[in-house]
Amino acid sequence: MARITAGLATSHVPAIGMAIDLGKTQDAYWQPLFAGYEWTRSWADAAPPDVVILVYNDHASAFDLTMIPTFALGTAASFQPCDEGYGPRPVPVVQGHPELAAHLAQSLILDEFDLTLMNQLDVDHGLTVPLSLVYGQPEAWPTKVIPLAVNVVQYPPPTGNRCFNLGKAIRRAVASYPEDLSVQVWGTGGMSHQIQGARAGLINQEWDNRFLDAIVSDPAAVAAIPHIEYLREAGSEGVEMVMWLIMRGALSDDVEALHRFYHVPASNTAVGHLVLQPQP
Amino acid sequence: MARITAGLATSHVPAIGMAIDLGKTQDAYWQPLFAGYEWTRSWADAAPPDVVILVYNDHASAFDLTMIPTFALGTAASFQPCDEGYGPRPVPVVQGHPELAAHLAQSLILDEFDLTLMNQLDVDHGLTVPLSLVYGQPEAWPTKVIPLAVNVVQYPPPTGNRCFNLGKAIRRAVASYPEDLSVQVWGTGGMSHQIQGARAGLINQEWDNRFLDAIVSDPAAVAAIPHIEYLREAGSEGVEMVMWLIMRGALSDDVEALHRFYHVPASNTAVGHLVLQPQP
Amino acid sequence: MVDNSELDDLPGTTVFTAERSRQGFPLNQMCMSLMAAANRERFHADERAYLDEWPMSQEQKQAVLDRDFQRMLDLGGNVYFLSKIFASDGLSYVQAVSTMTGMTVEEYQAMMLAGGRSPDGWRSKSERA
Amino acid sequence: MVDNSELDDLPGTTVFTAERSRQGFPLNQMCMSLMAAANRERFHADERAYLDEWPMSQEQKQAVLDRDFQRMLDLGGNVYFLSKIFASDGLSYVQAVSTMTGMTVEEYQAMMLAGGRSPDGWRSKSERA
Ligand SMILES: [Fe+3]
Ligand SMILES: [Fe+3]
Repeated sequence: MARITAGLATSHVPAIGMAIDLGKTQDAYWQPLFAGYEWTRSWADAAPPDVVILVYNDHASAFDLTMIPTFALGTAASFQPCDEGYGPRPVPVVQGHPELAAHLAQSLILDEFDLTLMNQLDVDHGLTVPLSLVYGQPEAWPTKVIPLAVNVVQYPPPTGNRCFNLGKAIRRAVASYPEDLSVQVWGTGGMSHQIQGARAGLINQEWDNRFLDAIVSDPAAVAAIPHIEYLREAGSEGVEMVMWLIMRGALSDDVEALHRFYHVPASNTAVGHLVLQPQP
Repeated sequence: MARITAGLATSHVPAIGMAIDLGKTQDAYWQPLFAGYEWTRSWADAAPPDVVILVYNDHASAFDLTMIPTFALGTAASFQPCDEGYGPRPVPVVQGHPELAAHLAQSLILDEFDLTLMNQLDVDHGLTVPLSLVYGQPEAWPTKVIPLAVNVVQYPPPTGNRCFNLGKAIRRAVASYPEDLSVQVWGTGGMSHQIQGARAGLINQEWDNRFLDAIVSDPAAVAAIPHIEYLREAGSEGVEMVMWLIMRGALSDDVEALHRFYHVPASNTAVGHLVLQPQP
Repeated sequence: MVDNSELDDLPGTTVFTAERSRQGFPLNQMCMSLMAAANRERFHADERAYLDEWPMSQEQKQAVLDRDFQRMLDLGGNVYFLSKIFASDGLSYVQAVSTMTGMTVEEYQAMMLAGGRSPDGWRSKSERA
Repeated sequence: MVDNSELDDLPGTTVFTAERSRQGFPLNQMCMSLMAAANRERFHADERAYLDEWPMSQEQKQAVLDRDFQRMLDLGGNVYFLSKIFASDGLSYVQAVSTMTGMTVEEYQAMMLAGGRSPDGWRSKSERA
């Protein structure tokens, strides 16, 4: 039977991808950030899972405003890195797991989540920057990936509670897949940032750190945070942290935080990162 | 305050649209079918609502298989009839109600329905055939229309229960819209039909008529019907009847059937039709 | 996997699951392309060459060339998409669908006018056998 | 309407609602078109002519010509889409975003390096006033 072996949360700032792609990770500006992922790099290389369900959002790359799906699941065999306007990132093609994805699609829709299914999908920095942070610059990604794209660009995104419940449904669906697969769920985006208007540049270290505490120890309380609190406290783009709740919902109630890191700034953004292990 | 003043259910067989467009409604084959809509034509002309929320499915017209949304709501100001391959149907452009649609979008997503929002959408016979059946061939449609496209082509469609609950959420959302609008909800598709495989041509009059009874008097029982029963009893394409439950959920528990009609066949399909009035 | 044994037990019926949708994706997208008149012309001028532009399997291409709609369903085709092929051949749903039933068009039409195919005997493979 | 008064009370922030998405649809779709190098070239060769190809309002077109990003937000633009404009001008997010804050790029960068803008005083319009 398939099982969820870990959860991981991380920011997915595009400038981080550029720093990796341009070989700037040891520059003074970037070095402290990448140092915070070194533990994770070793942990990840030691035992990559069979599949990562990678929760992210597209940023006007593959999706325009013709169709705006709340939850879009990638069921294809592979996913090309997007050309975000100046050529795709120099990273490997992302290999999917279409059989598990079809199982998730069917299970989750019958469990009354109103998914949009994607037989074709290009993936932007929201998905590839986390892979680069965790796995560096390999010839091929060491794990298969099922993309789960969440609308957090157009208001309203799904509620935190809905995301938490989707995570729980993913847990049930994975547990009912007969093949013996190790599956991780990654939640990406955030932490506090705002990249528009007179309030641009907002960072709320106190709120972010309370969020990092609570998502580990009291996720139900995090699931109850209304959108307006994210917008007010963590900035208009900080609301994308609802995606971390999908990851958290997919884990057992009790988790151990194997690793935690927080750093300000990467470009306009506060970077947060967690590695969580479910406890029996 | 906006209020839901009626519900309507009807099949949306493409050949019915062709019969109307080619002036064949009085042909021997078609006359009995159109006779069954005469009561509705008078009722509808007497008092068109301000807005119809029209639940339908696309049939490989506007949507291909790249993205398959479970529920897609049209938020645009207008919707062009699709070119389904041989030129669009000669019917008026469908005018939307973007303000109410934006209100529904926001209300329903916050109510934890995972909509896909459509800022642009061409509408196929699934939406225009019901308008033609009810309003004939006017210069302009007498009512605004908010399209709600449901995936019933790729298995699994949403469950009947999910559709019923979406209808209830639509009812709440409409009731919270401050402008004084009369709104109807139409559920379309069905009844029994199968247009593929050795079992093609399946029609189940007994099952269809039980469905017509129960959707009026015991909708919760209808909402509990599993997909396999639709597929087995009403044919592989008959499963689209789950869409009627969205209409039914949007009405009060108690309704009066003002009109009921059933006819076999239109092309490969059993035609069913209801006009329902909510009771206080 | 999700237990789809009930779906598989329906006789003469191919349920279009997410898994089939992925397998049939290039076939069905090719069908969609036939909505444009220019593509229909190119298709009918040289079907094999047109199909070779798509990442379809050889079996999928052969089934299209043979107009074997049941085989197309088995290979991930969906009837609403396949309709673009038979519409471009000038066939109606009734005409094309009847080819999957082992009946002549006339027999199929007569069955429909008489009230359609009864579900009796068609509810499960065991009931059918 | 849905009560969005709390959203409207956020100072210096334009929440991209479904209503704004519809108003900004042609503006944002125009922005998407700038992902293609050929379109960027045509845009920079004659911005007015390029914008006239889109069903944008005059105000939207003028805001683009003026590179007035706050005005574009007010007219339904979303920053992820507007980024296609400033990226085609060779500007980074930090450079373009700082123009909306009334700070120089250097001041904005210094603020970010010092830990970013504190939320204190920026939680509501009344708190700000
Ligand atoms: Fe993001
Ligand atoms: Fe239909």
